[in-house]
Amino acid sequence: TSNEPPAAQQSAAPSPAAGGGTDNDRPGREVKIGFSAPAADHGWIAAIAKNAEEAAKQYSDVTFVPVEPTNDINQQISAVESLIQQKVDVLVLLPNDGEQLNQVARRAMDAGIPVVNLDRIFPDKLSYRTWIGGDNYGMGVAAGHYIGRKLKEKGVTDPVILEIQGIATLPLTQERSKGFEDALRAYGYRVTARQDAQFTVESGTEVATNLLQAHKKIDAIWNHDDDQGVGVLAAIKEAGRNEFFMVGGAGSANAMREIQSGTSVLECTVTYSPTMAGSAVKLARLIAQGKGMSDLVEHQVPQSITLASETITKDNVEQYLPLGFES
Amino acid sequence: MTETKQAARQGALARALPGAARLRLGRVGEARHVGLILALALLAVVGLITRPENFATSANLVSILALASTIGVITVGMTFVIIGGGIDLSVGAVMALASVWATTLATQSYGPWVMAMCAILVGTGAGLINGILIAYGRLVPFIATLAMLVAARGLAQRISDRKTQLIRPENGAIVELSTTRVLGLPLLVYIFALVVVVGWIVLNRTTFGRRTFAVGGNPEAARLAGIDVRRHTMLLYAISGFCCGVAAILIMARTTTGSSTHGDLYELDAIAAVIIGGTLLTGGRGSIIGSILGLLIFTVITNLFILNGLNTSDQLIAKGLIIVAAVLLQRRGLVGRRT
Amino acid sequence: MTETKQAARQGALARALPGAARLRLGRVGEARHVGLILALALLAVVGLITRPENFATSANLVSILALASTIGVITVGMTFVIIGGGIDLSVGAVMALASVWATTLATQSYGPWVMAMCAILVGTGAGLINGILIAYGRLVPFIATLAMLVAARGLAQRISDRKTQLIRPENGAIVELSTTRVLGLPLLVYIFALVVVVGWIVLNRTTFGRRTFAVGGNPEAARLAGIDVRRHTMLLYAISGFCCGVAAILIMARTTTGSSTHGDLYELDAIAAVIIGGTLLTGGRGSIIGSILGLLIFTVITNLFILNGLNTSDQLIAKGLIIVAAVLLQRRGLVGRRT
Amino acid sequence: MPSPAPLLRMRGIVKHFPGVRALDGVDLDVHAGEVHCLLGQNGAGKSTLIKVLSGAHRPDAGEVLLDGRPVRLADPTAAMRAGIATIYQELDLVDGLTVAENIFLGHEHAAFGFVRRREANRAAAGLLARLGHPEIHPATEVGRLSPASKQVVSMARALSHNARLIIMDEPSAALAHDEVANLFRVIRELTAQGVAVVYISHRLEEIREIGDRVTVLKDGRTVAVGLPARDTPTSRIVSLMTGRDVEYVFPPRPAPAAERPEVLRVEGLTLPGHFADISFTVGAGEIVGLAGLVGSGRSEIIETIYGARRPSAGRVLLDGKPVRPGSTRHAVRLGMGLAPEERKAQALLLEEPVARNITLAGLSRYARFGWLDRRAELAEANRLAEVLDIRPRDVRRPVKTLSGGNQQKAVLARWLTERTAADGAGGLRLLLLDEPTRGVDVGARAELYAVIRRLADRGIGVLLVSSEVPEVLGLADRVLVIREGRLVHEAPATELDEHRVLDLVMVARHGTKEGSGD
Ligand SMILES: Nc1ncnc2c1ncn2[C@@H]1O[C@H](COP(=O)(O)OP(=O)(O)OP(=O)(O)O)[C@@H](O)[C@H]1O
Ligand SMILES: Nc1ncnc2c1ncn2[C@@H]1O[C@H](COP(=O)(O)OP(=O)(O)OP(=O)(O)O)[C@@H](O)[C@H]1O
Ligand SMILES: [Mg+2]
Ligand SMILES: [Mg+2]
Repeated sequence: TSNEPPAAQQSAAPSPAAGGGTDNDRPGREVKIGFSAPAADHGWIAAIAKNAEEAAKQYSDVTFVPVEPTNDINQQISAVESLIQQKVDVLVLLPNDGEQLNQVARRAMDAGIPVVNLDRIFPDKLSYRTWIGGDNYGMGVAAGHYIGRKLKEKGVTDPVILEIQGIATLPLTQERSKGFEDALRAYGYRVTARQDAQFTVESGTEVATNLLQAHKKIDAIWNHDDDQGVGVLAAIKEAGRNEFFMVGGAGSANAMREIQSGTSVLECTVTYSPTMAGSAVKLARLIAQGKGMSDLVEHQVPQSITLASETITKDNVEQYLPLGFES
Repeated sequence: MTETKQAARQGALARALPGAARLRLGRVGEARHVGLILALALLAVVGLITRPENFATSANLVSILALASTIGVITVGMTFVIIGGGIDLSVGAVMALASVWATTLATQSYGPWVMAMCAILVGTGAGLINGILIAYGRLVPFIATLAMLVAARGLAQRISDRKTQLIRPENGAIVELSTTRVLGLPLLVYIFALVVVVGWIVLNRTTFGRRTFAVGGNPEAARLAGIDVRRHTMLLYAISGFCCGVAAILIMARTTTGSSTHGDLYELDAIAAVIIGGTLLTGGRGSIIGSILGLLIFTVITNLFILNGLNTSDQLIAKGLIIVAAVLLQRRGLVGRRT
Repeated sequence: MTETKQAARQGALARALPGAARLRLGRVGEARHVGLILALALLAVVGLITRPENFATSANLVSILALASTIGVITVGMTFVIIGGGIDLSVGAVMALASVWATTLATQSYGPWVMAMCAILVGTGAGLINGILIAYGRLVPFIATLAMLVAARGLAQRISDRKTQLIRPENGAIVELSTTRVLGLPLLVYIFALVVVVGWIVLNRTTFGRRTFAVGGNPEAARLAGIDVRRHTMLLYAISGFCCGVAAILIMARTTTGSSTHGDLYELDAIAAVIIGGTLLTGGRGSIIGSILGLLIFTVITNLFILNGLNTSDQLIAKGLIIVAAVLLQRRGLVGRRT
Repeated sequence: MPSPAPLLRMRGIVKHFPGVRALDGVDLDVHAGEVHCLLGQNGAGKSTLIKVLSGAHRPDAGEVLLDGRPVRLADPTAAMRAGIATIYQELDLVDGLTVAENIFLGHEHAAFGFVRRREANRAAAGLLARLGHPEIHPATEVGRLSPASKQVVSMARALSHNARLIIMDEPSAALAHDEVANLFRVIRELTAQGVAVVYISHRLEEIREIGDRVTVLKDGRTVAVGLPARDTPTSRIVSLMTGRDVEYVFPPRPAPAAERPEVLRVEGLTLPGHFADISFTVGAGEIVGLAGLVGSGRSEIIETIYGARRPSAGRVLLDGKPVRPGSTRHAVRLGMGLAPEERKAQALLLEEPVARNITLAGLSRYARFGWLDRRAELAEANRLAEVLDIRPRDVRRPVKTLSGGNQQKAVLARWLTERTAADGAGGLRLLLLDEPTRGVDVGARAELYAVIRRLADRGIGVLLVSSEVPEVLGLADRVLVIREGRLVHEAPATELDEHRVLDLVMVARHGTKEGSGD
């Protein structure tokens, strides 16, 4: 696609496509990049942390200062406070909750430390210099379109469509569901039942096991997250069901291999790539060194960058497999 | 006080039944479990009314049992520990660690039997460490097993590099525990049943079980009666660890993976099931049947919610109310005021 | 046995000190806290060695105190409940519920004072329900408060529609508790200190406090002495709920939000702090100072990890080991074998 | 005798427990200024009756009149308000609180809810001094006190209410001879002020010494009201209590065997702070008594022999084999048994049935490869309940529903289980008894003595600690006198009498006062 993601590998290693070969990759002023993200108890988040760290390692002029990842807001606030105290040059923040961390991000900006806001957005534009993240709404739309189109083609009239969300209290989950709903509406369909899991394999198994009992005939399932998808697939296999097809989310290597096999109910996944963390670190470095993005005309890094959510099916999976993260 | 009252009520109940019925009721039907069985029956009625076409199907009942089996196995070990006067917060984490260890590439290269052995060894080993810290290091069980929880999760993350580890196709025998059925039930349900039966026998029919009640009820008296309280305590945690190892095999079978995220908050569910089942948190009293009934109540509640398509928030509120109602129904006053 | 031994050892220690030193050591320095203080000192030394330029800065110390204050307030209430022979698993969820309730649009329209009152009322109310269920409904504390945990989280999600609720600018007075500093310390640290001091006075200098020890240590004796054990028990949970309400105000100040996700797993941290601090999980013995020291140990550990940028897995492993080491250091045998 | 209108009058009190009619229409009259003794066998209902009186139990029927007016004693507070204070049979103190806090628990010295500690400590010190125990410090944590001191605190607590009626449920069970004298002095002071005392004890000689009138309970019924304490013959009281004639005698001693094989040898046993350099032996079939004051270290000595404490020096040999220090399991395997001092804290599983309490120490005897033969277990428990007359006879009841004396019997029964050489372990060789008859009634005592003697006759060695000197002298073959943790005298029981023993242990007390020590 035209939107060829920047990294050639699972990590966000610098590659020619991402402005490699330009002056930007050459060592510049020494910068200290602070990094804080939720605890890596999940494949996607783990990939985020890893991509960030690997991107930082590419540059001799970057000192990478990650702080304790935590799922407790109170502690993440303290962690960011400690980074401010350590006077890092720039911060990359993936907050547990954008609204709750807004205040402390703002404090960093006020202290003259630019904040690169990763993924979960701060409500206050004064709290970040640049936002880079995935398109949650778009992800839901992509999944909705895939399911809607396919069921329309089959001529199904009143389909049973299930949705397995991730953690329900996260805004990103709600956006995904909204996009999904809106896209399905275009086909005259709606979600029959919706349950949330915890982004873990086990919770996926548990919720899917019960859902499969609740619906004896299913037409399609959208599962928000490929990590928990492993568990969902296990439950489906255990129940011996295959009358439906399933769409995944995020784009893990596992999911792509399933799609590639052609025998799985998982036919498709919509991406939400953790490579954004590598990009965020690169942007942070550029910002701290006062550089712009060399492919763009502007001298400064843009204020906001939204990744596109792509639809991976059997037809294009070869191309995406190298980008899939190991969940 | 309250216990005596309850005893009176139970006594009255027992007398009211004709002799034969009393006999036939047997263990499971003991007065102390009647409330739990009632609560379960009530939930079943709700299921039958709200989802007649889904609830009482054999597929759904199998699902419930399969869902219950992982925590169920852990609950058996937890019952031993709690009756023995302790507590084990590390169960979920130890299960995760065992599942991860058993699914590393290195372990997987030796085939399914070695993987299963590995899970059990890791679980038992972690339990043994808990036991040694508590019995010989004199750590409070709450703290020692909390430390184990934290450390085991960390280690599981290290080993798995925070990735979900898939079971390779050549080791599919493990996964078959969940997919192969005998007489309509997946193999893992039989494993669960086996653990329950063996646990029940050990607790109620052996000297070890009897001593467990003594160690939990009055450790000083047990010591002065010539029981090696420390060794016994250590073994109780080893049993709990062993159960976590078995549970790890089951979760591997169900999810086809090993992962450091498995078993999150299992400790709370398992402890809650044990206590709802009538085991005293202070030790010395309890029953495995009660624990399993308690656990089934939890599992059926979740099943009902999802069958009825409740959203999580409402599920949580309803769950809180049902727990209170179930316990009130079961035993106003059985266990007295204190934990 | 072991307790008596420990008592003897403490006695010996006390006698070994010259009179004046003993006096000056006072409560905080009581022999039973010496181990905790040592552990804390050791952690400080580690901090000074590994991060000399960051650890002992006033900004960092303020940060530690600010981080500790939310759970700290909860820990005070938890200490009362545990000394009184109970346990409160619902603290984190009740705090979340109070924060959500206090930040709804409706509540926010009445200004910061009403918001604060609302948080405290909701917290105390939830605590009172716990207390009534336990004292008069005779539910086991573990189960009653677990049910409250589940239900309060669900209710908080319902009220907030699972969204994070921002404090509106006109109610910024609440946020100022965290941003305004007096003598270098944010106001919320003073609130924390106030709760600790009041809690200490109530526990150690009032009849209510002393009776709490009796209710937890020997409820039957307390009843025979004419204490209304049930009412007392109920009040203990109300205190805990009140503390959750105060903690909700603090977390609102720190995060500028009310959210159903606040306070996740605070119950484990609070209980762990209380127990590391030397309070018996079975009730009847304990101290607020100990709990706070226990909490500070946890907070400092986290702080050290943050400063040293350890990765999560290693942090968890290290944390597990440090907990064990700290407790071994503090009191080989103080609390005896049982929880 | 005394004034016409009694201070307290109880009429037709009935109280049921599940499966037991503990009180079945009991009457009791108590006059101001008298010591009214309540007698009855273990389980007769004495404790239950006084719990009704103190508001701890609500009666199913019957009425209570104070000063002729009916009162409802719905809870302990109501009883206290009515001027009734109680010393319960089971210690009802809070270990985590100080002596003063325990004494004033529920009626603290306080202003606006704040405790006035200094005032409370002063008042507590006064009460303790009055009880003859100024050495108990009001600020000490009660958990650190010995059982005897706790008993004193309980008494101080009862005194602190300034009650008109004080109930004492076996207050002397945990006290030694000289302390009982102290207690009596206080009781006399109280009665002189017009306070009435209800006194329960199984020691008939005490009744004779302190009592004015006696009410006897049997199986929850009053069988005799207001007998004069001094003039009623003991035999009559005993036969009222038991319904038969029991001779309060010790079993005959066999002629001292010239050559007894040695069962126990203790050499230079030392536990710093408790006792030092203790050496003695116990022969097969011999009963050896340890006499001494409370606090002289006797309990510690036998606990150390048993492996429950680790000595700093010395060794213990059983049948010539060294006993592993600090391992009760090893001691039991070699054939030792211990009936400890505090039955509730150290011996009983209160929630468990009597049968399981009895068989706890010898479980493997009813098991093969760890598998229990529950029928054999139950049969043995039933047999022992029969032998010791444990009531009610149903061994499946939780032990906590038994009366105090019957609980004590269950503790003893544990070590009387049949052991044969076939056990492999070699059977019981040495029985250590710490206050074995505490709270046991007269009739049962005689049986118990007989049982102990029969054990000895089978070649088992017995080491007996008792604060009742007559018991030591009557039952033991040989007596060892312990004073301040040292063995100071050893003699055949026949060569000693009560005065001589008291002198020997008292010397110690004077000795310390003069600072001479040993
Ligand atoms: N809580 C209870 N539950 C059931 N039965 C009880 C309870 N308390 C006492 N009993 C029974 O009531 C009867 C009377 O007991 P009580 O304690 O009054 O005897 P007692 O005369 O004080 O005996 P002792 O001299 O041994 O102390 C006994 O049979 C006892 O087993
Ligand atoms: N850990 C301790 N701390 C303080 N004092 C103790 C401790 N252990 C025992 N004592 C005291 O030491 C003394 C010895 O008690 P011990 O039980 O040995 O006496 P005894 O001779 O066996 O008397 P009894 O007739 O009660 O059995 C008691 O007065 C007790 O208060
Ligand atoms: Mg009695
Ligand atoms: Mg003693």
